[in-house]
Amino acid sequence: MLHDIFRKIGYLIRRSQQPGNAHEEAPDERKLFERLELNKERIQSYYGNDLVLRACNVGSRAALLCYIDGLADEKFIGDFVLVPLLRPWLQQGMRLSHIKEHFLTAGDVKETDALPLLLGSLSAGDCALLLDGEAGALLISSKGYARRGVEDSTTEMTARGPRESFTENMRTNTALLRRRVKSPDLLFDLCSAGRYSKTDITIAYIRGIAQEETVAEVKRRLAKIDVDAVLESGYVEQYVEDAPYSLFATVGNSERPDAVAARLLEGRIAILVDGTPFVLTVPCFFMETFQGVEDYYARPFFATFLRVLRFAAAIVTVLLPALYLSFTIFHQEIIPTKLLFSMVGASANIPFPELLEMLLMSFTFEVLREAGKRLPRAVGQSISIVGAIIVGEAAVSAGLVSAPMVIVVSFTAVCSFMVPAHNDAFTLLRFIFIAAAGWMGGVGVLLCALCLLAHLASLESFGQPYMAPFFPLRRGDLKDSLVRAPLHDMVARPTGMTGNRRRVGGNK
Amino acid sequence: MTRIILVCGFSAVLILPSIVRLIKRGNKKSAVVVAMLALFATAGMLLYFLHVRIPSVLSVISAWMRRIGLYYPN
Amino acid sequence: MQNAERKCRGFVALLLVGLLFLFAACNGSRELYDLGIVLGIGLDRSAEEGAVDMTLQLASGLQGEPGGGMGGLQSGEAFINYTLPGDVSLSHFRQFKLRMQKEVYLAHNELFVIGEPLARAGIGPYIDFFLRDPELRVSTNILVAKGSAAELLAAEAMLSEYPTLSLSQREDSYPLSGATSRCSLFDFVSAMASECRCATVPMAELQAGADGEPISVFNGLAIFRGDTMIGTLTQEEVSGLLFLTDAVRNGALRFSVDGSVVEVELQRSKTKLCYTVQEDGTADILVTIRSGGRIVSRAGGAAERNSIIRAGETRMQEEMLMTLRRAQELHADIFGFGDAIAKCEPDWWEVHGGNWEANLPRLRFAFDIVLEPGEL
Amino acid sequence: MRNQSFTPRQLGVALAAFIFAANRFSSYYTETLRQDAWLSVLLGLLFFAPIFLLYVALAREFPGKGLFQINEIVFGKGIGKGITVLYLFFFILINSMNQRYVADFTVNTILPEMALAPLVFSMAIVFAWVLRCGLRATMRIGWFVLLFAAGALVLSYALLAKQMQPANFMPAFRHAPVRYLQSAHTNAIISLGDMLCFLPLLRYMQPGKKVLRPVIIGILSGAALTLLCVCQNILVLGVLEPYRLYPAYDVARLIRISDAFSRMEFLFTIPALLLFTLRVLFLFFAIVEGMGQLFGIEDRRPLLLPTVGLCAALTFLVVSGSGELKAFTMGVAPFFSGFFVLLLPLLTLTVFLVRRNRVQEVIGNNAECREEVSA
Repeated sequence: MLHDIFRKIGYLIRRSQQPGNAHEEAPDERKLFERLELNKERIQSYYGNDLVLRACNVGSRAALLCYIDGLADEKFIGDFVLVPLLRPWLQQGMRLSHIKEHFLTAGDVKETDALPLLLGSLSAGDCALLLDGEAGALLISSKGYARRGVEDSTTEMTARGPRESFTENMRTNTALLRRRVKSPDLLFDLCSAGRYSKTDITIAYIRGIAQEETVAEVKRRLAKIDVDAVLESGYVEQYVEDAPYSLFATVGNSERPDAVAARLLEGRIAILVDGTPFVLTVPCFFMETFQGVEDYYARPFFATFLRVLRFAAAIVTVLLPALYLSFTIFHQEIIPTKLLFSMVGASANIPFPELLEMLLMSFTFEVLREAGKRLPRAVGQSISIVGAIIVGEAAVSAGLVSAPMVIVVSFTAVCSFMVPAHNDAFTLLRFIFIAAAGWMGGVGVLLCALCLLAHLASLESFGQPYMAPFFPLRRGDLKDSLVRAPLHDMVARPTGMTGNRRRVGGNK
Repeated sequence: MTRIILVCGFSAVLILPSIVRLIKRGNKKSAVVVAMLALFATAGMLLYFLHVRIPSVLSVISAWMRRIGLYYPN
Repeated sequence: MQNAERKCRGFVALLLVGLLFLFAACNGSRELYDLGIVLGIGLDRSAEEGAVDMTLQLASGLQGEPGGGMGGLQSGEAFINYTLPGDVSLSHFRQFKLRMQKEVYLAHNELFVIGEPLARAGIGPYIDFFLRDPELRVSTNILVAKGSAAELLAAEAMLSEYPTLSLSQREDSYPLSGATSRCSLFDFVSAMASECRCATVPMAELQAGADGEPISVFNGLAIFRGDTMIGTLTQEEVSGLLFLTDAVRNGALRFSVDGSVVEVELQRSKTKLCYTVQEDGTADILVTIRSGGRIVSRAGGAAERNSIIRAGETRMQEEMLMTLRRAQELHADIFGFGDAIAKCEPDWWEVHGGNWEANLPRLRFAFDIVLEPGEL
Repeated sequence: MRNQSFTPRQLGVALAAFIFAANRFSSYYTETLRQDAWLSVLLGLLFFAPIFLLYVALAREFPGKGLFQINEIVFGKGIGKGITVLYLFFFILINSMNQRYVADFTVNTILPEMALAPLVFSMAIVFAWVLRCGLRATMRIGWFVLLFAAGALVLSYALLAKQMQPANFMPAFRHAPVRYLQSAHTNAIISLGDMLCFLPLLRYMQPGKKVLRPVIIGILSGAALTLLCVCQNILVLGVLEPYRLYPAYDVARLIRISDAFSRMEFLFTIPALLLFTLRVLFLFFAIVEGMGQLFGIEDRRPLLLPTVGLCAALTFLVVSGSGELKAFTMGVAPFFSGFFVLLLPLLTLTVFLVRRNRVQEVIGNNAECREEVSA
């Protein structure tokens, strides 16, 4: 008992010593005043030269209309707020509630007497109307800042399927989702994060499909985020994920409304962060990377072929350099005799050992790729491909690198483009496997692969095994993993994601 | 001498941090157990690296089992 | 943050330990250009008493010119034969390393060539070394050279840069055409481990080629009892062995009938042996052969279809009897009859199997040969 | 620990992998019978049946409890911990023998110029990492490792079809009866009996309706795969089989797809090595469980590295060479392991049946600790 008391006192002392937020005021000063002048001074102490204060008279009472220039739609304010208010025949002594019900023609109007709410609305692009002699304000939705239109997706391009991708505006994104899932059970719960950025975050899920415990867990983890600012969904991803020290992201993301809608319908939960087109989806599985959106629009056989191709490309991009290295410096007996002759001839005058040569070439290709990514699209692509060929060719002719090495490293780089989502993890893994192969050849690669398998099998994403349906083996879900069964065979949602698994026919 | 330094250094780098952390957390029993196991492991490795002439574990067990007649003749 | 610091410290420690091991190179890795790739090993009796001249055929023409894309053959000879006397031990191989900066790499060795004199003296210890070496493979072919193994390895190989690869590939493919039988180190050691079986190893010799240069030609088989060569089979006697060991798939059969010389190419030949043992220690072996065939040539005369078939079956029987007689002369069970009987009649074998070589001449053979040639 | 639970089906798969790994490389459990080696696998199963029933009885009497907890319940704290020390000694010893076997195999065949110490250290670090990932992760990847190894075995059957001689099984049943007994005894106690290390882990098994069925299927499929492997050695190597230290490796060296791909043994050895590593890992989980139970430590993560280090040190000291390991396994091990695999569990069950009432009270008192354990 005493211990708890001491602890509480200590907490209060520490809190009082904290510098705290410059704008944080004692609880009783968060209310608006009755006198318009005092309110005006208080509001002017915030923001800066983009704060617009329009004094006017409503009837006989002095009024103040304030908004942020560039965030609010001035034409809307003029037509739907000022015009109804500035009428000579308005009665005397009108109250805010009266104005709200009878005069304002704007859609979303709220009344409040709390200063933080007023400031939050102004920051979001609304405008506020204050009357002299009344300790309150009307918050009128008048957002009108410049926003990017719905364009093609740049990171998840498909040959077939909708072109739309999410935008930076959260409301547009929720609308895009709502147009795909028109069921009223698609719920959007709003919360915010970031002491300064006050970023709006929407948690989207379908009631009756998503599990309540998972939704509660998502909300609990979002509530725990206590940082200055959340500027992109990447921040949220790293704060809510299960294994922050793992190479693999256990939170999915997508820029495509149809992909997110499909995941919502499987029982996942989407996290829309205002200011970024990348929507997070949890729980996330390792297999999601290989499940392209297009697979469900194409016929099953070709879709299966594409999936197997992506899987093979992933294995090649991680293991090929390591296996090539282990075969050339440890297990030369595996190489066919004639090929061995040409490889020995090719590496006869190379000054570096194979391991160093492999590390140099891999590093060079990564530099070229990263450079290509940072440049405008047209230039970027030519840099990475042409650069690779030129550098490779020059290195071979200068006798620095053997030709087989360039072939292996460039083919590996091309394969890594097949699975962009895991590209960062696969790149780091490639270097780890190269070191293991340099250390103990095939046995090193085997032991490294065992560590990777055990790590992947131990990962969880919001209570779901990250490597499902492989580890643990869920045979029912295998039909949408390495193979994509025809749609009419896929009658059940993934195991463990939802209690309501039936996807086709009578829904519970 | 270098082998002794290598083995003891290796054990220290890998195991000492966890012992210190256990003690800090007040988990003294675990710290003692970890230290004891680490000691046995380091001692075993030193016996091997210094090529100390001791009979292997299985040869001791074999000799003892053969003395009491519990074995299959090859 | 304290958790992250600890993890970073741990990761850096692991990285340093890894780099330490990685470049300490105490793990047995070898660069490609350090490899002296051995393609064939020849053993000859050395002038020095008790020593053996070991010849290694190394792939040598692999000096890729600077910046040359995929290397391979450059100008000059594709291989080098290197002969050194020794006792076929690890130290013997190390002698080669002292003379060339490359490391002797045996994993791609395709052929063991044993000189006849050494084969007749016994090659047990060398075979034992070949079995124990982790790089050498039991699927490598064995060949006996009529004369010197070194010369055979040096002979020009038609249409191949490497004599060893040519000899090895010929030894692989000939059994199917009935020219000779194949013997790998595995077969040789299996015969040595068997109580009564004798191994048969193909023999090759040097003959003058079209341009006068010596070329290697397969000719006959060497018979080994245990690790010692005790005799040979001529090229004619080889096809009898192949028939009796069911190793012929499409060999050639040449015979004359009613004044015409007929040549038949056998197709899908299948041999079955059936053993009947007797109380007096002898055994009857029924040889059943079913073979298809295609008449390749008919010179002169107008022999009838049936008489051609009868003559063909008789010719096959004669070839088998010729080989059986030779084997019985040498008391060498090159067909595996003893092993087969030991497996299906173990009780009889325990009684009578003791002196199998002496029992060999008392075996009685019956033949049931059906030749079904296709179009005539 | 949080990440330790597994399902009965995963246990069945783990048992199959565990048994199959024991014979995947060598066949000196079966070397005594040469061409009848396949028979020792079947006799081994027969010989092992009563031991298995003993384990089932123990598991049934103490649902949700591990072997080391059972010891303390049946014998009391003091003697229980003493018996746990005996089991720990046994598990540490066979773990070191298995590690030494893998290391010797790797050094003798795949990496001839690799020193033993760096190899054992590298494997020790990998074992520590996988142990840290938890028993649940290892159980989850069990089916993949088993399928990988079984697939490689079936593929090697297809590729070696031409080199297989059915006559190599003859002459059959020509050995002295004591040889059949020895082989069955060896096979039952060592390749099957080592599954005793799963008994301590039963406390983490999720209670399910069907437990016995997947376990029996797992054991039978492990034995079936072992039978396939032993038959392949006989069919291909024939008379040479008894003379080779690693017959399965020599069989893989004879695989020849074409002239270009005639040295593929390394690719066929990788699945077998992965399988054997899994076997060593399950032994490690039992050891760490025993250490935790012995010293009363619930969070076992700090114990991982020193335990792995201790087993690595013992790996150097347990034998002086692979020849001695083979001689011990064929001659003495059936009796030595028999004491731990058969006699100690039998003693535990007997004492329990004798003192059944006294022990029921102990179980009643500890009922609340059972909820805490399974939470």
